[in-house]
Amino acid sequence: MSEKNKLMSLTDAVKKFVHDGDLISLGGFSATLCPMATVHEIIRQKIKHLHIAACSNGQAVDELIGGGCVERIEIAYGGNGRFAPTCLHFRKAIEQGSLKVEDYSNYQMTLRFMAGAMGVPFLPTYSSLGTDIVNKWGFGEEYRAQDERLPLKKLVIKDNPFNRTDKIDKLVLVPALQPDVTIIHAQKADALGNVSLKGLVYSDLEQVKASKNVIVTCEEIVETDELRCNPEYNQIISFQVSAVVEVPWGAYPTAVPSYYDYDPAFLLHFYPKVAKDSIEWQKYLDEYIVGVKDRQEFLQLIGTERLDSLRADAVCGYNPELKRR
Amino acid sequence: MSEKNKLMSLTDAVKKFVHDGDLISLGGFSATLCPMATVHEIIRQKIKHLHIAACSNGQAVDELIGGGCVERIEIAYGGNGRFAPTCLHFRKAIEQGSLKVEDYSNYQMTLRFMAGAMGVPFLPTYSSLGTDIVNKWGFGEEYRAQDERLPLKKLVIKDNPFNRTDKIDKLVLVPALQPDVTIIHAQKADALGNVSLKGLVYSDLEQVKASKNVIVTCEEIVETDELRCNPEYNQIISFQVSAVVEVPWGAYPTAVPSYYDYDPAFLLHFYPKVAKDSIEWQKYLDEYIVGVKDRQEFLQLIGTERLDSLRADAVCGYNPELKRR
Amino acid sequence: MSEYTLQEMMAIVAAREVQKAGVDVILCGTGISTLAAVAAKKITTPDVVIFFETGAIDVEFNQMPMSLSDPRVMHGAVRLAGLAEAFALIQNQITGKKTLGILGAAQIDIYGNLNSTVIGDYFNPKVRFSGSGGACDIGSVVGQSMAFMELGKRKFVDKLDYLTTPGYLDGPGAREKVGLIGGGPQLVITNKATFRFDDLTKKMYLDSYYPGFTPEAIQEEINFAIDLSRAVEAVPPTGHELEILRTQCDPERMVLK
Amino acid sequence: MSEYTLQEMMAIVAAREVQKAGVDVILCGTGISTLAAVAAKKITTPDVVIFFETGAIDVEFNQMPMSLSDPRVMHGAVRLAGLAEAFALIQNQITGKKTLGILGAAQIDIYGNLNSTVIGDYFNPKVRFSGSGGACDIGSVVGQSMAFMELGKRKFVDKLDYLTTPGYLDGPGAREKVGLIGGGPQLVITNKATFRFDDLTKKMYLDSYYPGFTPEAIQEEINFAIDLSRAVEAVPPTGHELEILRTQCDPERMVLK
Repeated sequence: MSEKNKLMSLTDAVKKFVHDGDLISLGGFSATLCPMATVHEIIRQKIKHLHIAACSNGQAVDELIGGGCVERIEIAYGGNGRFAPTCLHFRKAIEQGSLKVEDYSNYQMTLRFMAGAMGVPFLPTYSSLGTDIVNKWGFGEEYRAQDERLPLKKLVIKDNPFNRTDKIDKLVLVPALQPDVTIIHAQKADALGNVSLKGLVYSDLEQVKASKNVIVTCEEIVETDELRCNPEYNQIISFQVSAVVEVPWGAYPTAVPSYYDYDPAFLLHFYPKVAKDSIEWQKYLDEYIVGVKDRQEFLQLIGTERLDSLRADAVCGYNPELKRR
Repeated sequence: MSEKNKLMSLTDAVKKFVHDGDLISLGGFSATLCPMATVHEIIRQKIKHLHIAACSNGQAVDELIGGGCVERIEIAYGGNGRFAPTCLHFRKAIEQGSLKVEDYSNYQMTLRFMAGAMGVPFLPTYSSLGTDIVNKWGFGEEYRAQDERLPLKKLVIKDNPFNRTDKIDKLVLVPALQPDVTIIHAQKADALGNVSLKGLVYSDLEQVKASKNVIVTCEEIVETDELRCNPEYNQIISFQVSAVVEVPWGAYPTAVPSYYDYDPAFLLHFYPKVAKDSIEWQKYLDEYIVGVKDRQEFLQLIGTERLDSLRADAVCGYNPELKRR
Repeated sequence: MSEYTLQEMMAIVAAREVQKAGVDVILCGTGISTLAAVAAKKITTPDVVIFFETGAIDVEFNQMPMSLSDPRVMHGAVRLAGLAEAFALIQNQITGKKTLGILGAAQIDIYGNLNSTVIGDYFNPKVRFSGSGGACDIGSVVGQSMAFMELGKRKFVDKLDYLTTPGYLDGPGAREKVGLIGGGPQLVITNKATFRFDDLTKKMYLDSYYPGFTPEAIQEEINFAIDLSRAVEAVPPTGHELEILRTQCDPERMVLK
Repeated sequence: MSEYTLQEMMAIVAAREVQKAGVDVILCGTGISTLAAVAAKKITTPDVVIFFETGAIDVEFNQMPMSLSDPRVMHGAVRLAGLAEAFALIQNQITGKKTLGILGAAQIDIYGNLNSTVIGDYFNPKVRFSGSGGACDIGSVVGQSMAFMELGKRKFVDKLDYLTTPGYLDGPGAREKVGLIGGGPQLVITNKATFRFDDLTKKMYLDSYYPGFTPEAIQEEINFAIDLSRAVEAVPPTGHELEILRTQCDPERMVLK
């Protein structure tokens, strides 16, 4: 077996690569490809004071906040599509003042990861000129000055040095993010950390490339030779990845294109009920996350029948028969 | 048929979208995916004073220069791999002073197209600090000032405004390129301009997205529904493309992965001979380019047997039996 | 005349506007926004490309998506890109000018600026919403945009609690002055009326009111005074439009109520 | 002892250096550079990832490529990216530090700076070469690099006609002062000797000379004075190394002469 084998248990991966106070970036988008198994493991290991960076992650961010792991967040969208126009714990924590938030747009967060991935300190955009994203800083200058891990400025506005007209040409420079660890869930990976994602990839690739460490959970471990047959379908390379863990149903209750659909019963009916009530929420944490040993036990609580009902059609990649209301 | 059908003859596509003095960007890299059919058509139509922008295009750039179409060029690498460490007309034209050249690196040219594609006036990099790429400008400040189509500066060096250490942190900002027309050759496209490239794509996508107009020649026109089966294999979208032309063997003598290999007999033996001798070169132009009506007639001169010998193996995408010396 | 719901009216108004706008691409969100895009494609502008900021481009739906990342936007798309490419496509003015963005928000002001971030003080909010998502990006750079809003005094406000997405900011020349490159909003579609923006003042005016409503009743639901003088009664959906909307655009009735 | 060519010696020296460097990735060009990378993978460091600036990553060759864009680098690769991603991978110091770049040039100076652009005046050149390609990028940002050069007074020059690719510029601290982020060259491999750079002065010194050559003869082929005091005779290729090089790395003899 190669020295570069990165297979390990999820418990070990989180122990090794996620620490109190880390800057964590979460892959996936609203209710698809959220790295839920890893999120639950982080809650189970009682990791605290996390600094989260994400574009539009829904379910993963919300459970992590509800699990008491998050101190501050930089994000573009704390919602879950039509399942939750605003994520419930996200909303409650900000309204109560227990979560510090810095607002960017989706493109800006993507550019920040992209700058990190490219190894440059910033990238330029025209987005947000004249808005409160420029004017109001969730992390004030003083707060930033005191914390070396934050850029001194939320963003900077600069003139285009190539402008040869008398028209105004200003750009918003957004600062790079290089997270301590990025956590994603994928369809397939090999033991070395080569990863194949199918369907939309959101900003997962920029997040992975920007990060010091990367934990990949996946539906299936495959041989490297299988991946070599279709290099166009592989996006992440072994030397960008720190840990690989096979976790079937690892994104449940969110969707994994070609494997399973999201679970509307969970997202539309069960979750809002428990997330709105602190007693119910504590029960959920105790029973479904902290009270189980691992993902396998969690899935047993969900039940095979329920999981089976979500399996994706081989052609369209979701379950066209799914009851979605 | 859709209003958005972009199929036309190569003659019409070049007439409509390529004009004297245009800024043209050429897809492909050294001896692969060079848009040779379109290059020949440009020479045939005697289009002059072109301003070329490319990363590492080999054969296409060199024939275009040899054809007398090019006035100035911004480029990273004027070579053709082991076929021609330096392209012959490229070298001769610069040494004779008949071609103005501005040198960048491959990453810088890519970033310039990427900036154009992103719609921002520049992108930052650490590349070239302290080198003559920074210090020596092929297009001087005065020359630039006189031509509105050029950025006033080759590049600009700026401090990182997010730097919170006392370490020096300077970046090279390279100016965006938005070519009048980008010319690429692809494996497959549909009539609307959706394009599927297989194998490496170099900077073709950034070049396409940065451009006001795009001419795509391809080996095969396919139905849109075929492209919809594998969206991960499609890179260019209809609304980014101006003209689509089916031109089998359109990149010959350069390679098209999965279709045919490069032609070593042409590139290693025939071309250097004719390119080094001005009488031979004129004969080549007369006989193979200006003297033929279209691509079909050119291919007849090359001969079916020779073309057949280049056909790619279905699995590896090239011809493993090819005589390459 | 056919019976129709106000939601159906909104979708049809949007579909007609897409045709008028002459764009090649619709960049849309979920819910009524996706429904409007599909209605445009099925009814008024069959060649239009439906595009999501997640990177799904030229999507052909079999089922309505629950989010921008729903696998239902992936199957049958021509291209699956990522966010970086999706937003670059609209920031790039060559393609951005061919694109119409569809927006929505919690609050709108007279210049078409939108708030989808907070109610109350940003640093101590009464209600926290999801935040910009891609809305600020779209409003900043896209060639033109329209917004779906519910009418009401808490929605059409004098001053936004937070300016998430730029419309015309504080009036004529303001976008140019701060350096914004996109085209700004063209149309606001509500459940009772539509609004456009005056060429000179960039202020919202009543463009049309739906059958059964009056300009004066519309003004009652808006927290700032608007010009009612140009308003006409909107043309209700035709039977043909309704037929396609109901049977081909959302047969599962995921959005249509 | 086995018979071997100087070209074989160069490839083997490089393969050994890759192991010493402890890198995960080799970023290479064509010709001797690809051969060296393949030799490293087959002989010294089987886990190393071979990577081309065109974006072919973790390539497993069946045949030697004629250029960085040869379809032979695509088949069997783990990933096919583009130039933008390829260069970002090395500019990003998280992955850039894991990478060893292999370079080549027409001229080199005592600080390991390279010229692959012109001989003579840039604005009126005697000889024009291809230009940087990705060399300047690699030299600017990659964690460490090595260069293949032919020895000779026209190649090892006192002053470059054009500084295409940064080595240590004009000496200690110079890279930091201009803001370069990568690690600079570690080794120069020629047809007769290898050179390294002094930790303090950043000047090139003779590291080893191949059997059959002397330090003094090497100095004769260099246009500037170098430190010969640390030179040792290089260990020639073993029979095992040569066997693998000839039979597994380039059986078609596309590069090996």
